[in-house]
Amino acid sequence: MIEVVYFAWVRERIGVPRESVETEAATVADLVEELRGREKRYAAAFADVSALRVALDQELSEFDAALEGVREVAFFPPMTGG
Amino acid sequence: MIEVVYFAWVRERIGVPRESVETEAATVADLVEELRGREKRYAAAFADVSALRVALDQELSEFDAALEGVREVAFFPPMTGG
Amino acid sequence: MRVRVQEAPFDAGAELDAFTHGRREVGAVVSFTGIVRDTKGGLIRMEIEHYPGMTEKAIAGIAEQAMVRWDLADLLVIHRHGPLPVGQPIMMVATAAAHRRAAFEAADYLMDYLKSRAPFWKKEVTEADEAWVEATPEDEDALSRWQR
Amino acid sequence: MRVRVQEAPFDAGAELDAFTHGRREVGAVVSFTGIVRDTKGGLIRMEIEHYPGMTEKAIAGIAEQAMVRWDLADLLVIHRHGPLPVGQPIMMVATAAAHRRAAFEAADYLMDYLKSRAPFWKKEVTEADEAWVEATPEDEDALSRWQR
Repeated sequence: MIEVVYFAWVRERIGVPRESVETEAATVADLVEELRGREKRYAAAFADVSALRVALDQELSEFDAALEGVREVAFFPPMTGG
Repeated sequence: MIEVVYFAWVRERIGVPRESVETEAATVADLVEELRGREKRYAAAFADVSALRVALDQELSEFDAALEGVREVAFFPPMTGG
Repeated sequence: MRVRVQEAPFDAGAELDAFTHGRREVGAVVSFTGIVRDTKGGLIRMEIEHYPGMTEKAIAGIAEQAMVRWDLADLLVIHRHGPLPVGQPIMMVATAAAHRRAAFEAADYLMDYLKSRAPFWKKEVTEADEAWVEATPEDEDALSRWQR
Repeated sequence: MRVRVQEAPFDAGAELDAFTHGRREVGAVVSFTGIVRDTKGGLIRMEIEHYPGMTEKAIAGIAEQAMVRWDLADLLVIHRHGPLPVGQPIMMVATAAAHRRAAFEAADYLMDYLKSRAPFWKKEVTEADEAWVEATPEDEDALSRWQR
């Protein structure tokens, strides 16, 4: 079980801000692949991962990072603070 | 007749903030030479002109600039504003 | 080092005064204030979403990097989230140092990193529509200035 | 463009608020505040001499150059003269622009030129002595950054 959280237009496309996901995915990329296969709204949100950023337990990470030991995965577009 | 004004340590060495000077000097450098010859305090203030700046009618200028038409000459060390 | 993430408005002038007051060894204070701007006309408000928890950690990390890199007496970061009307401050940074170069560079650095590495997302709400502000290649390029 | 040369103290925070308030097309405000710093310990006060008449003209000239060079909505320069106690603001600049890069660069430029091209001279008065602050080669070098 992993907590998956979404922000900005990723959240809007998926329709929920967070959810618990039952998964055996080894990497972030594997998890994205799994979610894409679930429903259209996930396929829409993850259509172009180069437009997305990922954080693992609240630290910026990469799509090829391992998920072992990770409790929270966040997907969002590039930040626009400041 | 030209107004000559002094600031900071130039003013302190010469002992007055401004004075009217009767001169036929053609350039700033000529005027400096003339003042140097007057009294020790001028020689002390103008000992090293590379440590000085000059303004003609309140515009930064150079020591080889002509004095024709100039009403006010100012001598001072490099500025330290800000 | 003072970092605040808040929904409430703040007064940039009062923050600057509080940050500056009573320092004997500081010769230079630089502040940056980011303000909700009506870029195209018709903006009703900006909405800022953030990632509670990560936001604070990310800002603290960026601030610590600035403290290590420049000789700063102190720094301040305030960033708002939630709905923001046009003309209101979104965020501010301030840096205090003995010399102006450190204060300027550190404030500039903080802004570049807060813009692209702190988890905030801006949405512009006009009468006609709502649109997420997109990051620009310039935002990312700005970071490369600091990667020497 | 607002330029003031004055002996009276000013409140940097109140000035920043007044400068920032009510702008719809400004996304970025940068301020610099220069403060009397006790560099070696024992400073009683700073005394700032200036060249009345030339000072105002020189600052206006520098400010106009900044307005020409960057896309600024507005800028502010306040510079004090006379005796100044430790910890008090000597001067401030502020710049307002649509984008942060213009606001940062213009403020940085204004400071570099005010430092070396506006006719002010600082004297440090300690219990032991009085000494004119000397310009450094770095001050002059800073200007070359802008001479492209």
